[in-house]
Amino acid sequence: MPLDQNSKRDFKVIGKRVLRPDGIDKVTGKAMYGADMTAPGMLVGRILRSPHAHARIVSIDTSAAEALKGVKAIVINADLANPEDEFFADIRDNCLAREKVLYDGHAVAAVAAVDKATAKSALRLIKVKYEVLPHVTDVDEAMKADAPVVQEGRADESAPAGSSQNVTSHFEFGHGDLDAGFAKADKIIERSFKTAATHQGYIEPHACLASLGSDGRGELWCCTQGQYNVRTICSEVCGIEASQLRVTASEIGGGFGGKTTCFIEPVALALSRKSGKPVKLVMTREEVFRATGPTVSSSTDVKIGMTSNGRITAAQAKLRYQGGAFPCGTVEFGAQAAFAAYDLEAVQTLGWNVMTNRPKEAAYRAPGAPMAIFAVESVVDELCQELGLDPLETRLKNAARKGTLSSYGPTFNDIGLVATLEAAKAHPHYTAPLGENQGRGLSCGFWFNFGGNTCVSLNINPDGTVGVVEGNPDIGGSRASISMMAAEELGIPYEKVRTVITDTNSLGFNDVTDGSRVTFAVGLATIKAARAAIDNMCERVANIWGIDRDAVEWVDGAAQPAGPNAGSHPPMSLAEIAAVADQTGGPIAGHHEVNADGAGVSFGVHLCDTEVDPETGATKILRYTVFQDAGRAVHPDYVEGQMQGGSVQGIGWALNEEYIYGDDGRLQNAGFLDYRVPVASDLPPIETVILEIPNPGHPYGVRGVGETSIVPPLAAIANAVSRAAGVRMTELPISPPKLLKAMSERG
Amino acid sequence: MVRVKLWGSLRSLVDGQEFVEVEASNFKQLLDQLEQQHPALKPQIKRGVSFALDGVIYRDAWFTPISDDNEVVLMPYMVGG
Amino acid sequence: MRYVKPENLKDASALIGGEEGISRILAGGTDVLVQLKAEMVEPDLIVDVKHLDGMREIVAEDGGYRIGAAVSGAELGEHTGVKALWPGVVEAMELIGSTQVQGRATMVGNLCNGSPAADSVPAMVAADAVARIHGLAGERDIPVLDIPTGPGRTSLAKGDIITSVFLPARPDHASDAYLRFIPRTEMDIAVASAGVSLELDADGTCRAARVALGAVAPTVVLVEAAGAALVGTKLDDAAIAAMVQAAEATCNPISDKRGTVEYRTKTAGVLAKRATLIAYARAGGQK
Amino acid sequence: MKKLHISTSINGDEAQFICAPDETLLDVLRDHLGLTGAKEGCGTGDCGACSVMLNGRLVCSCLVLAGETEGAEVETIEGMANGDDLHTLQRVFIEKAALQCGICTPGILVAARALLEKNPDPTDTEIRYWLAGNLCRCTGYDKIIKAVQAAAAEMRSV
Repeated sequence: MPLDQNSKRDFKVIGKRVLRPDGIDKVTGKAMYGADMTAPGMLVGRILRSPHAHARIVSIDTSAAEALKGVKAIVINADLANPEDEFFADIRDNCLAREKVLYDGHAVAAVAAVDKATAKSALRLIKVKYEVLPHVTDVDEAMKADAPVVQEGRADESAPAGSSQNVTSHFEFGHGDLDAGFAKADKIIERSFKTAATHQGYIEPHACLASLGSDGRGELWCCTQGQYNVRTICSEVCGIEASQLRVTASEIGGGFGGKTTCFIEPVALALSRKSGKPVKLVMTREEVFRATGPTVSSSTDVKIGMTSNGRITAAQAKLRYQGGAFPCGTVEFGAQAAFAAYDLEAVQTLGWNVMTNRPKEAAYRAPGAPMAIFAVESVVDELCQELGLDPLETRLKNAARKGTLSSYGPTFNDIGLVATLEAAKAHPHYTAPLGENQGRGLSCGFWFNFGGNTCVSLNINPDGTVGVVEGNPDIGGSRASISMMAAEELGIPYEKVRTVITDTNSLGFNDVTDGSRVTFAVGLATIKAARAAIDNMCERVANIWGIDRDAVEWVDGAAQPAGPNAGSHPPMSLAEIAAVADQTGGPIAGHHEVNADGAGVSFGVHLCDTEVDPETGATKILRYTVFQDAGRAVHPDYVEGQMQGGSVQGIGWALNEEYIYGDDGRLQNAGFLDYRVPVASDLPPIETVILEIPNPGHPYGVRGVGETSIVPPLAAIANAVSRAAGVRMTELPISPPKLLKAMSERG
Repeated sequence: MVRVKLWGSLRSLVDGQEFVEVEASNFKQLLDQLEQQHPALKPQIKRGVSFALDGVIYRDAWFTPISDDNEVVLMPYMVGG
Repeated sequence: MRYVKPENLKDASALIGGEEGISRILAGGTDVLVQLKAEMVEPDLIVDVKHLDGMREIVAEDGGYRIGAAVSGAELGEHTGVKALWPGVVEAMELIGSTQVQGRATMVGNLCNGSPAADSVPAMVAADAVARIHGLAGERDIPVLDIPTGPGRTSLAKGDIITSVFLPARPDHASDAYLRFIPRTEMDIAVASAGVSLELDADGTCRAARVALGAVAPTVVLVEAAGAALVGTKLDDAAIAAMVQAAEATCNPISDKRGTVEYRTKTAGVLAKRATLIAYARAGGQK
Repeated sequence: MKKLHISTSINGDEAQFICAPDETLLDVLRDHLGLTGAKEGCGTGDCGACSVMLNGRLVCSCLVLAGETEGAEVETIEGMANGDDLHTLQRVFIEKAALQCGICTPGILVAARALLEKNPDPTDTEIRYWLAGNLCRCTGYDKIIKAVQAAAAEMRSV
């Protein structure tokens, strides 16, 4: 759906900082999250998890646990269905291990009991006999031909012959003659990088309340980024029909991609079916870290050649991502995104997806891109240092723009990178003075964004108010932005619209709240639904006035005669039309169903100042500024919020967050104490500059903003620290021991 | 004939060609033709592909019209977080 | 598990002394409840002592202060007298956990938890603090330094309850300081730490010095050689360097998820130096 | 496990409950009393989502045994507004978009109120350190700090 011709119109609602409709519920504790629901006769579910990184399950003896008073059901993998599709079979085998446990924390069995204490006791009575197998957790180790094999026979046809079976797929992108390009360079830098696995770190652990009868009818309440996706997965994994399983999304306490799949919902349903009672299953924080989706860890080689005046002549990246114990599809996005910000004659990216004995990777904000762009932007920065070039000017000189053949294949149309770089250049932050032990870092970032399947129903109520029904959980204020777009289109006050997020049986299928898609795609469908309702109302007014439909137009929330030939009629407002709906054909509604495309790619630029303590290796973030193209900022507060939140997640990734495994393959820091997400006192204000370069694929020009902001911080910080410390940091996180060691080796 | 650009690792499946030409007026026909003319591409197409039409990325959309004037690039199936 | 609030200390000691299973004393609970949640320990008996006489009081005594075992970090931080006399001890206690944890956590709990990384302990050791213990055989006083014996272990006997910690009087021109290193600015366990207490002559010459280090050995350690390196000096660079060298030489840390041997050793020296300079300035020393 | 019978005051109202000795105040609030505003983000005092006031002190309710609250005064997020009249902090948090997903919000509001009662005019740094035990993963804290400042200014002016 293209940009409206009159997209430069004066918006009445769009761009305002209105109050979010779910605000009061969320500041008073009334809002209901995953773990806040109860049901009469509810049982408590708990999951038994593997203490081994890799082991064959020889036997599971549940008899003693079953005999314990108060235990109502125990389930293992065999209690789940057999989906044909590997995608669903993998989720099943991640929810409850099949023949082998594949990582520390892998679920083995689950119990439902009358209370927490009984469930806990029952877990101890389940006897699992394991045959411990060799394990591997490092991506480079896992690729070696003699590495322990996590799962056999999972590689697809792209996996290179002769490599370990842990390498499940291989990708290559790019164009041009690399050798010729490098030959033209005055300076070539080639470096290797590593990034640790990080967790999305949502504050709300996974939680659900499941009720499933022996007749296959079920009700499921859970915190998820997509209730329809949960329904699809649970239907497949539990062997029930989609229509019979109603999934209601609770308020969601953060997701960031990590709640786009299922870890416990099929297990709770299976327990409920077996016990005949509702079962509530809530993960502990330790379980969240051990068994839900972290992002990939990566190992990357980047080689870039540059002329002495700063033009990149050739660029290559080799990316190796481990996505845990199942095949993942992430490296291809890193490989496509790596050089997206550059206009390159010769570029090649190679990527390998690898299995290890770690939890199954889940999406995390721009999945695959941050680690690739970290490596690329680090080498670009080092080239600028070596050649004495300004890093911002150099990026401008090489920036992708309209007409650039992108590194991932297509030719770019309208993109906002140059404008974003220019905004950074013009900002006082870029030229502010720096002190001793301080450094400034810069990085570009990129994400694709997408639209996806979306349904919206819009009902004109008899009193002239409007109800919007949509199916995407509100993670960061989307109820407000959707109501705003409905109000804008209908020409009525924002307060007259109420948007609700409904269950799977009350609206058609919606893709997950991910891919930065909701404001874009649900907004687009809302506008379309509103236009359908307007069309319907205009038609009714035409009948009332006895003129042609074409002679009626919608202006400022009312139908009015279009042009002098339509006759003289006082405008009829939405409320007036609604009041006579009964007499003019019955209830008025508009709806729209679409698989939205045209989301438009997104670029951002981050500037960061850091100070390092030369005696301890500690890094302090002094100043941080985010520049990002939002297309059109529907609700600027929540656009800024996305930019700030993503930045801080990236800051955590750069400095402290990491999955730490022992030699035994067990996770050593499965808690917020030692998995160190940034706390308030770690951070400066996060300044934001929103650019608005309208997206040609949306009537108002909206562009997704949720994901891009996590991409640049890794390199922005690494570049700032490397400049402050006088030594190039190539491994994340740049924890103090690592930095101190690097500084002492620098001499 | 629509010229379809393939990403690097697919090229080895079609004798090293960067571009393949198929007779198609929409994305569905394009996929069908690709599968028919280049069966080696079938597994990847089954796993899912997106395509970029003049720079705009489409995830599914069989009936998106395509002509030989368009730049058509096959891409892995798009995901998000 | 039983939860008991005994009426007096004698009953409390008897309860714990007589328990055949695992027992835990509950003051602030910020360690005990974490262990319960993690299922690291499943006590048969929890004895709450917060309500017992004197447990929540800070009392001036012989020019120093007696701090009850259930006095929280927040309460200690609000006590201007203790803060003026032993600012290093108070700042060490206040570094533990969040504001929320400060509302509950106690110095004695921090000590009894037996962690080599306990923040308040190096400061108490530098202050030469003395713990008062109520045991089955009555009351006795033991230097804080002698309480920890290894990670998670103490010299306390079954039935022993620490009821208070005594921070002694100090002469003019004396002060203390505590620093720790953590990767974030809050909410972490010390990777290395140093508590330093100094007494100066009127001219700024160091008369006595105690330097204690945390997280660099199985217990908090008092580095006598480090203190000795400062005595008789005005903390010139050579004295500081000698002190740092002595501190580093004492370090015998482990490498784990929080830090390496090398890093902990280096950082302990840096912190000892910085804490010494802070204590010196607080004591009125001019550099 | 023999259960305990506890009488306490919650948000000014008398409350009695029966709990197991190993249950926390958070367990009782959420599971027995239907007060689900306090959230369990970690259960180990590392996230602050379960913050409540206990006898006038800010604490993590996950680190308090329910049995300890006999005779205590507990204040939770549910008691922060006066009827339909939001506390200034609550209103300003909505106005300044200081929440995204909202899971950390109850804990942050309880903690922020405790700060402003102690220090009506805090610096940004003081707010950031006071709230360091309240993890927020959505906002990057920026709008939270600004909202606390705005609310504090408004509260000082009345």
